[in-house]
Amino acid sequence: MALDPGIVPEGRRTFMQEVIAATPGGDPHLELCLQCGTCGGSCPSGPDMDHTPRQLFAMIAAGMREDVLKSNTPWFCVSCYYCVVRCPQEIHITDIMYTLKRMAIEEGYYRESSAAEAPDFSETFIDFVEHYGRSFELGLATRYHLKHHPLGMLKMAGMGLNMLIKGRMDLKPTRIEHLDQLQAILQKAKELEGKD
Amino acid sequence: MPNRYAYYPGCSLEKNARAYHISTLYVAEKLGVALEEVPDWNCCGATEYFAIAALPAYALVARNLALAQGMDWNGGQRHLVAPCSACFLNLSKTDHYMADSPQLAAQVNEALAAGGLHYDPGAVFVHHLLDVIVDDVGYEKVQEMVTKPLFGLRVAPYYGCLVTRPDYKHIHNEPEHPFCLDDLLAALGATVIDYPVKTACCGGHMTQISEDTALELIRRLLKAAADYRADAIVALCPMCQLNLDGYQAQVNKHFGTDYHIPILYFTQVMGLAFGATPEEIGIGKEFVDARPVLNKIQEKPPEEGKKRRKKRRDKQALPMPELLRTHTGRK
Amino acid sequence: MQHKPQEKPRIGVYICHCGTNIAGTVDVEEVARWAGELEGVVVARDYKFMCSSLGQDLIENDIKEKKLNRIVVAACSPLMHEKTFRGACQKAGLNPYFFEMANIREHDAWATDDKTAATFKAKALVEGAVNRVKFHMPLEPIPVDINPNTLVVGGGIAGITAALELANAGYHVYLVERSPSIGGHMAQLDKTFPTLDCSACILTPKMVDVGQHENITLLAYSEVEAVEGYLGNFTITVRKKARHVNEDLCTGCGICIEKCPRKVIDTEFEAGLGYRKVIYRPFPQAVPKYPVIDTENCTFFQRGKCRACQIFCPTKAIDFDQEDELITFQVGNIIIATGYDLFDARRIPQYGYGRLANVFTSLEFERMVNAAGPTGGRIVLRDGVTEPRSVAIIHCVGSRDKNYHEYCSKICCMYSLKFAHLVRERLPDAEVYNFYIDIRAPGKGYEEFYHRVLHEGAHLIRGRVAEVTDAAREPGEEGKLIVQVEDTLIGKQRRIPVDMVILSAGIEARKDSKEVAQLFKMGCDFDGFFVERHPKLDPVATMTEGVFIAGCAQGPKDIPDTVAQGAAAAARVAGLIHQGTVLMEPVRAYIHEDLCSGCRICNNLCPYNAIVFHEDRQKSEVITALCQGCGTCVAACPSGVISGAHFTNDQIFAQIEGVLWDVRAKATAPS
Amino acid sequence: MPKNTDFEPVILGFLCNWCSYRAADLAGTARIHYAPNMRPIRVMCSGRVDPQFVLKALREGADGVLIAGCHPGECHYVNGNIKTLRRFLLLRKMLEQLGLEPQRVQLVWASASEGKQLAEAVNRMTEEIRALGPLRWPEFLARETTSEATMEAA
Repeated sequence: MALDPGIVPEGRRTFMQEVIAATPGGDPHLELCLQCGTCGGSCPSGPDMDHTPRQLFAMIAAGMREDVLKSNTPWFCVSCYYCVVRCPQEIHITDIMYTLKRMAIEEGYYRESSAAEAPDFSETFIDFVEHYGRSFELGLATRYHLKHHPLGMLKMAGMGLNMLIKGRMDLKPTRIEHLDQLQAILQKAKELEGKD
Repeated sequence: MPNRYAYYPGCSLEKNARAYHISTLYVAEKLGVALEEVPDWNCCGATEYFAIAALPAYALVARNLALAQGMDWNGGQRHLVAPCSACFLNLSKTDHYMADSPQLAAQVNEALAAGGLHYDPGAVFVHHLLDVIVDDVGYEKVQEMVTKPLFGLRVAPYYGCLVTRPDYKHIHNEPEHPFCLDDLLAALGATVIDYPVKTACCGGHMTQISEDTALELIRRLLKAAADYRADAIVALCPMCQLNLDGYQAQVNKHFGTDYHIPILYFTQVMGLAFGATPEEIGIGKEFVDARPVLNKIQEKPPEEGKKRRKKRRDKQALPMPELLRTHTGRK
Repeated sequence: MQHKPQEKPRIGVYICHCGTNIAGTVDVEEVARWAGELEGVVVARDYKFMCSSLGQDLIENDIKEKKLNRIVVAACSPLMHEKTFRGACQKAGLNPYFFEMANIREHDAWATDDKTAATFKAKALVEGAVNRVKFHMPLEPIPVDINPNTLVVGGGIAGITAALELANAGYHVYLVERSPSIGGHMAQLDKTFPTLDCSACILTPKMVDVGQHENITLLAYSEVEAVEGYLGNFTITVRKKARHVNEDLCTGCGICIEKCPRKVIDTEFEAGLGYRKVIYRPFPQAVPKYPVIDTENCTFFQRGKCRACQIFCPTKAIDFDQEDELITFQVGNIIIATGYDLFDARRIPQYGYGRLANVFTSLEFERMVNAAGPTGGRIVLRDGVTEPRSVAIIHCVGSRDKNYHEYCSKICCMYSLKFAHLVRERLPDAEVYNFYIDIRAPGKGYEEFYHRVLHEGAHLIRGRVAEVTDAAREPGEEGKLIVQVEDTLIGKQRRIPVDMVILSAGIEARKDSKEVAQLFKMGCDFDGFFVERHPKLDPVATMTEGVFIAGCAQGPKDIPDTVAQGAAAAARVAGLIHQGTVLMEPVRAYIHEDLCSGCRICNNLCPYNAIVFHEDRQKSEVITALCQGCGTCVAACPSGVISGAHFTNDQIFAQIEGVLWDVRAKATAPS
Repeated sequence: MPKNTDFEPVILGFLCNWCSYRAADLAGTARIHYAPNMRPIRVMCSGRVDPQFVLKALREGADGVLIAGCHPGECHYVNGNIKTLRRFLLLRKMLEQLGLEPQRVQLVWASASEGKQLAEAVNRMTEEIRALGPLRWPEFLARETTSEATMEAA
């Protein structure tokens, strides 16, 4: 466990400063955490997290980079925003969870978390979005489940079939008209973010 | 009420939530809400894109805002409406953060420029369908359209997360215990239960990440509805509807329960009260069949007698504080 | 047009660092160096703390040694230290009005973090002051007599203390209280922490003292309507609301209350937990003892029928025709002790107050455990019968939260621990859970009390409660209130089923505090609390001379601190009364009679009617005793022959030029 | 008009002693950061602000003048601020006839508790004047004088 010694060499940022800088949309107030536990108490999936969000913030402050990025906490965040509206210090908790997910993927730590498949789900999802401009549930379910839950696929197949019967799922994806325009925008955005 | 809204249906309404789409169009027509689909809109990225990349995710959403901005508005105020809570959140969040952070706005616009587009933060006012109906149309107009009041139908108003939270534009200003859907359903003649988990989470995409976690979240919602003897849960988001409806059988299997609670979109319930046939508003597409509970709708309102008996207080009991309904709590 | 200064100015300029408060943002050395080159400046220095005695000595020595005749200090707001430095000038034999202050702390260093811009602005403010002070004139303060009577607003423990201190010192006090009885919040409390003495037992003797004191005029059920004048000579108008009970006839026997057929929920004294009659006395020990009719709920006032109270009153004291009365009197000083409101717990819907029957507020619980309260001191659920087997006490409700109040309400930790003790005392078998962020117990005997409560077996769970719900998930939760929280010491989410929840609501400023501040010309902070003259060194004075504050109106505090402030405010007032006269700022208008054209434009402008017109001479004159120095007439005089002492046209023109030194230079430079 | 980013407007502020000066003090005490472009001068009442002061400030090179007083009905001197308002409207009309943009002279109300509001007003006014660009009245006056002189010489 690597603890922040409290002294950061000049010109380098603390882990907390990195997380703050990587969170877009105004000051996320992360350094204001009072450790009150409102977030951990409010979280619907909190009982299944290996660290509560509050603990994670203390770990960020302590510079425990690896432990934070290996944690399943961000992947168990359901984006319900309960913590955000209840936080007495107005910390942008949900956005910070997104930041931590991105950092975990970039640095490859997520594979060691107990939610190792979650990024694949997200990646499969956006893959369809980038190729068609719209999401494609049948493709998403098939591809993701074939990869990770080949057995569970049988269970899912029942539901998928049901959805087809009820007319709630298409066999073919919908493609938007100006897909090239969208792809150009996304490509440019990736370049700007330095993640081409 | 604005004379026209740009309509952003989102991927779900095209596919699994087609019933929501159909009933939205039905209700909009009845209420004189003019909807015009955003041309060539793309997916909002749901909760997935932000987890992989930040700027591309904001650019993805912003393309839709830019398209809406570019529609012909005749110089009028631009209003965009999304019936899906996740789409609503992503659209309003992108607009809000672009306004809040000039740096983000500049980068997003640089990306948009690669596609010949541009978005000015604040140019489009993003609404959820619920607030259009509650605030712009109003309860009175809704009530005028009711031809078959839903007397006797006990409904659980289920708001879920993303409409009420984080509410960047302070439309609802009530992230915890809202009443607007309650009041809307009451205006339709239904009996609205005091649903204690009305803003709890349906689990979102958790069904794909950790099924145990997701099923537990869904169970909590079903159990509370059953405890309060609700005939149906009324939802306003395709994700909530799919989780509660599509996974109900799995919840029953997993926990050994026996719930049969139909999950309807609020527009479907409105359509019913407006006299639509079930087919006109997509009833029949849900996994837990809604038709049996619709038989509970009565001709006459439930007797007033019950209420009065409840009001007469026990002599020993202490007075109860009044509930704060018009919410002005948070700063 | 501009006059020349009368004597050759020899100016000393002093730039204060204020520790790092100023020096952290403004390059004080540079400003001092630069000021040294300004015309007329003999010496310019920067110093760590100008307001310290060493800093003042610096000025005094320079005045003597360098023959300075003008002084400029660039430091904090003149409202803070102008007096201090004027004193230093005076000690060195210089007329104190040859001094000017430049506010480079509040208006500059604290208002930006741009060091270059801040240094630039500091130079502008300093040059403005240097230019201005050249035109200053020697002035003599105006002596004002202090009326020995004092107005105390608010009859809680702060106001009671202040009133008794002054009255016992032999000075007359008018005590104005809005509600029908004095006593305030303290009268509602059961026990007081940490000593657990009965609140009423220690308060009521003081209330009786107030009621009987020959030096106190008690105006209960009254509100201050108008305040005019200034330190030493305030004219107060009070509206004494109609009680509809003739105080001269009423014996306080209480038969009217007994006979009144109508009960309503008592949202004031009983905090909504009990009922009172429509003609009522807030509580048995009320001072004054006279009842009051709640006309909004009275059957007679609403429907013209009933009259039960009037029929049964043995002394014919009920007077339905009684009207509000306006009373006017003079005082020299005012003490504001208007107290606080309890945070409205319904604003946090996730705690369920108003929705879930067995969620109570702290004030409701105070009334419940009080032997004289609605349940006779029994701790019961909302049904009035069932004793809870488990109680959750939630700290920090509405406090320490940017969504509501960012500040700590200071008293909630201690009273929450007191509740834990009281529950364990009355219901030894009940489990008590206190949910806290941090336990704040800084006070004499407070930490020890915390240990005592721990020893008594209360469960203390460190974590701010996320929600209170009736939505059961597990069999053990059915029919209970479930408190959901992260136990931050073990890092796990917990759900604790209990029968009763108490919300320890915080303190907030009175809803009308802004209007009250305006009435008495006080400052009011963002949260609505009244602003003291200095947060450390002058906590009971305000920026307005003769107006003092005490108790929770100034900020959250417990009973000992409130009492101390009440007494401190009284001591400050007694000091002023004892002086007999005080010296007032000689900022007054003056008409040069020779030049007055007699146009009379100024006559109607003066809000104090201080300008008279002499028909015989066709000239106007300012009556100095009435003039308050606002300068409106000065600005309006078409011939410019009214001068406002210390704010003359010359002085302000010079200041404008100085403040714009940089752009002025640019404008004259060849482009 | 293109936005001149190098231009830092200079605004002279007349603050009344009882409300707006204290509001500025409060803004500082609360560490509210706002544009450092406003240079305050204290007067006892906004009613003391002689229109000459405003003209003088503009002539000496200020790009704008802010007058701040107590809210109507809250004046320490009963109604000095109402007189200010009347005087201000007249003055502004006169300045407009001289070709001055109305945003350059503003009157705002700020009570002693409204530090934030005052800071916001200063920020807003700074940006408005930044958008207008420098006033250059002294230069203008200098030019006028020169041309007059030239004409006289001719």
